[in-house]
Amino acid sequence: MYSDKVMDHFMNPRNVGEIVDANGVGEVGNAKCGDIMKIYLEVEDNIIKDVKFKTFGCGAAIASSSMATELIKGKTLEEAWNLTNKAVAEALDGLPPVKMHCSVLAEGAIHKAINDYRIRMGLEPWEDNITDLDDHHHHNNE
Amino acid sequence: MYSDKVMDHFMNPRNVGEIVDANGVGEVGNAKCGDIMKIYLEVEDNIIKDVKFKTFGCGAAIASSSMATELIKGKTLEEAWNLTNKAVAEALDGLPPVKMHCSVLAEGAIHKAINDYRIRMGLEPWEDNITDLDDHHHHNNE
Amino acid sequence: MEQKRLIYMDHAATTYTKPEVVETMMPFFTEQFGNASSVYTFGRKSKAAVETAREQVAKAIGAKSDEIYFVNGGSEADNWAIKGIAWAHRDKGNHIITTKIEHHAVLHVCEYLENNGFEVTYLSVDENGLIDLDELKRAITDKTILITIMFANNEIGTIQPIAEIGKIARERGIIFHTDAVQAVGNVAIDVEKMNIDLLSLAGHKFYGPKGIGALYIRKGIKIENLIHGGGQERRRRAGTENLPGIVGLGKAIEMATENLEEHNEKIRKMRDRLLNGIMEKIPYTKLNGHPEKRLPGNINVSFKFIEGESLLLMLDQLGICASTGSACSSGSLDPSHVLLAIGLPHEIAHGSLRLSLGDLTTEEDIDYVLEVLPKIVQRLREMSPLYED
Amino acid sequence: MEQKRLIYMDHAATTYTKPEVVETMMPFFTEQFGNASSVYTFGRKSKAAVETAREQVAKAIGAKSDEIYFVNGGSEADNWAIKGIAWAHRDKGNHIITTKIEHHAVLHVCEYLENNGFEVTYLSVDENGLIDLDELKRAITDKTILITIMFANNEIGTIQPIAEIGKIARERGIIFHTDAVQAVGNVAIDVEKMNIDLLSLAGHKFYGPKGIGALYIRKGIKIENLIHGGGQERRRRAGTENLPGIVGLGKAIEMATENLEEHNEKIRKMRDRLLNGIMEKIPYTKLNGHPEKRLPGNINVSFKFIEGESLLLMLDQLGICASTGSACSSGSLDPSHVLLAIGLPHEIAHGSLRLSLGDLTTEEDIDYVLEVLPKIVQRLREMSPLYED
Ligand SMILES: Cc1ncc(COP(=O)(O)O)c(C=O)c1O
Ligand SMILES: Cc1ncc(COP(=O)(O)O)c(C=O)c1O
Ligand code: FES
Ligand code: FES
Repeated sequence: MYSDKVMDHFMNPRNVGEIVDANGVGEVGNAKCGDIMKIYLEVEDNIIKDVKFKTFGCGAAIASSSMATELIKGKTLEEAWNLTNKAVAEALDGLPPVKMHCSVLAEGAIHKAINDYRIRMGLEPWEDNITDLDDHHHHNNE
Repeated sequence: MYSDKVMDHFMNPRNVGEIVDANGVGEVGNAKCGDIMKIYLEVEDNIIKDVKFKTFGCGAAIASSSMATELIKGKTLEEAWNLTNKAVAEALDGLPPVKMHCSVLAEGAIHKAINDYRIRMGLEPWEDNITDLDDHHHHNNE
Repeated sequence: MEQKRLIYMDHAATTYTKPEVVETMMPFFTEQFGNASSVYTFGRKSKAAVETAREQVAKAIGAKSDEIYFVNGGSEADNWAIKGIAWAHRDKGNHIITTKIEHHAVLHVCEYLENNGFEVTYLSVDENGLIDLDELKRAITDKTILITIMFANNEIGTIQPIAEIGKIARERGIIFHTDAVQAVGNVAIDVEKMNIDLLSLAGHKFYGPKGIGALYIRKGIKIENLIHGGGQERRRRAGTENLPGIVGLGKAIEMATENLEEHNEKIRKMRDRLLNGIMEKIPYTKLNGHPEKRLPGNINVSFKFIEGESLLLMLDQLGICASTGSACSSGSLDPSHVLLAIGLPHEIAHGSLRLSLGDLTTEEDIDYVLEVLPKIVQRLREMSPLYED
Repeated sequence: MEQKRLIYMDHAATTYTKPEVVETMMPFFTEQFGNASSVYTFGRKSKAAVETAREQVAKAIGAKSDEIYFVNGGSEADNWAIKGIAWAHRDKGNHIITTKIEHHAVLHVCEYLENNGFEVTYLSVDENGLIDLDELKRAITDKTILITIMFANNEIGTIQPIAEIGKIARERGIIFHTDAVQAVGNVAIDVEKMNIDLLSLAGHKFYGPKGIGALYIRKGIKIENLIHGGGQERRRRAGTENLPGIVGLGKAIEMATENLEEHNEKIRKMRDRLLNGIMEKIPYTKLNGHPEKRLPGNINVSFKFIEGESLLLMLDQLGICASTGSACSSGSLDPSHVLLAIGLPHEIAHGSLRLSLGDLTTEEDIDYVLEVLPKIVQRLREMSPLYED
């Protein structure tokens, strides 16, 4: 089901944890749906010096968190903002179609953390076109 | 499916053939339904001196013909008339339920042959309460 | 009489599972038994085996593997195809076209649908068992939602012009299902070239296991489920996957289609020798079904003046397994609807015999049947009041 | 970490076929393959084997053998029972009573029937998963034609008061079906004493083959067919008999019921040791299902703050096969309807784990799971934003 890369990032996730004095924090998801992702950023001079995550969710969600945090570490905020969920999934050697939304969570959490930082800094938050992340599941009974 | 007795009478049927100068002949059944039974009697002094049959039909029909002719050979006409299909089936150690009607054919053919004899002799035919033997099959499509 | 041994001439009913197939199945009973729908590696291995089998089935009929759905057998495939299409398209129309010579798994479904508001046209066939394509065209109405016509007939072996039927259906935009339960492993099939939209097959007819089959459903065809429940078979057929069965089906269909032509050639030769011998040696005998367009292993003949069950019983006493279209043999009391449809009178239909050859058949079997069958027919005729020498 | 080996704790999903069962099946693949519905001796031997299996199944549940119909599995049995009764009795009423915790093979059939003019009452269950008999009584109306309530639940293992339900149904003259797919081989069943009118079972849950099951239908109960076609199974279920499967089912159910109590005792002991160990070693853990009225091999627990699929994946990395009621694991995105029905909040339901023990389970397995499970749960909790140490 999952690629070796996914399994590696799931079994040995990078950047797990909290940053106590983070200056940007973003959380998306919904415990009801079985997934919450929280990203902690330590930004300095527009650069992501450190990043950590905590995730409640499936294997793909954990692996996406791990990979996404790896990909934005050391990057500028603009670069981090432009990281798409597709790029995360590709870096993981792909995700099963039903699991693509788990990588969307990662993109969303990063956006939220960046905007949290921007607001703290007194900046205009960037416009986020990922919507409804806190209830992204289509609850159907079939 | 069939008892050993049935198989014996089917594989080695007794009294197969015709009696050229029979004085009583009875035929029942219908080729459309896949069964015709014809019984030839040679009656002397009210006794069935000889009996033969020809049957187009299933294994049970052939075995019933064989057994029935055996059972009436040397008997009086009254005795032969009173041979029931049940007695034929029992003598064969039983017949499968769906095959009971094949033994009814034998009873019917004997009755017809006896009445044929009685009519030839100028006697009143006996009343036969087996009816509709020539189309006894319930044609259902299930 | 002769010494008794097993001469199996009822391959069209069912046959053995090839040892190679059984061997492929074995690990899936006791070792690799994990649920194919589970998350863990052990289950995913089962899943992989299921998907390999799906590809094998797809390849054999020219389909894509995501168009193959595993079911329990031919009857379920036919039921699902016909009811599923009927219910899913009833807003478009309530008319179905089929033939008079379908297997009961099609006919009884059609009758069931007739009792539930559908109208069914039963196409007649000619004396060889072939439908008339013009009659088919004329039968199509605005309300026709499904044409279901069998690929090859199980009793008389006649093979229909499936590609032509497919073309007609496609041109008129009507869904086309074919019951190919008898055809798979005997005839080359290509659902693309033949414009087939749904196709039923059953493992036990081509040396695969019993209790497994498949329905091919062309991508995009709307169909209602027959067995509701869990999400197996991409939510279209509920039930824990029959893992050994599926693996065996895949293996068997691969083997059956790999050397289809050589195999058929061999069977056809024996069949022709047997058939010619019967026709020569036994008078008052009629061949049923098409002389050329027929399944390679199929013989269906009617012997006048005798009845089929008693014939089968005598053959059985000599170790020969065969079947008949006579009423008395099947618990039902009517002669075969197929034989009546090709115009046989009842009394002739009752005297019919189907010998279906296959993998187990040997030249010695042919010799033996040719030796004993004429004698048996003669014996029964001598008992028959219809026969005058 | 530890060396990887296979710790199979998903017996409730499916399990292996016992070697003794496979052995009984073997001759029916390659040697005794004759069609059970044929006339000849070779086929009648197959028929005899089918009838022996029918008796074995009947005996195991206290039925008569002519009340047993072979089908393809649990899902087909459930579909047939419920649709068959619904359609056959729709003139009497259109109301069906079931529960919120049925298997999808029952629930989705009920939903299908709701879309086709039936009304269905879904009884709720208490926190242990038991229905309320008074609620059942109150739910019955003049239009109620069927009560279908599962014998034992596949997720949380809760066993319903079947005899009491049967009594209520009988008193009110309502047909009672029970999905006993999880119960057979684990609980003593007597359809007579329990007033059960229809009962579904599936071979692969009690070490029989996959792809075979049975529906018990009490004599005299009117039911419509699900699979139309040939006259097999006394005209109630069309399709060439799955001979090896049927024979295997018979053998397996005989073995499973012969020493039911000893077997259960052994499994229950291991289960209790495992369960107690989990509850002791892992904080924030809740047992789901009834503490006593539960299947002997079933454990279902919820670990707060974590999600089930990731738990399964980690277990899988250590060779442990288990299952969860979490959305993300099944392709569907909802947590188990059963866990919600017993009142678990969504986020807790997502963190549930089912370990189902069986024949393959050893004391070493228990030790191993007790060693690694707490560590895994702890690791996942440490990753979880919901968890505060
Ligand atoms: C309670 C219950 N009912 C029905 C089924 C369906 O059985 P099968 O998967 O054999 O069709 C299952 C098994 O998954 C089950 O546990
Ligand atoms: C043409 C045809 N269709 C359908 C079937 C039914 O298949 P099964 O018996 O495997 O359900 C058969 C076999 O008996 C058949 O020959
Ligand atoms: S003669 Fe018709 S079934 Fe026996
Ligand atoms: S987080 Fe819900 S499926 Fe991955």
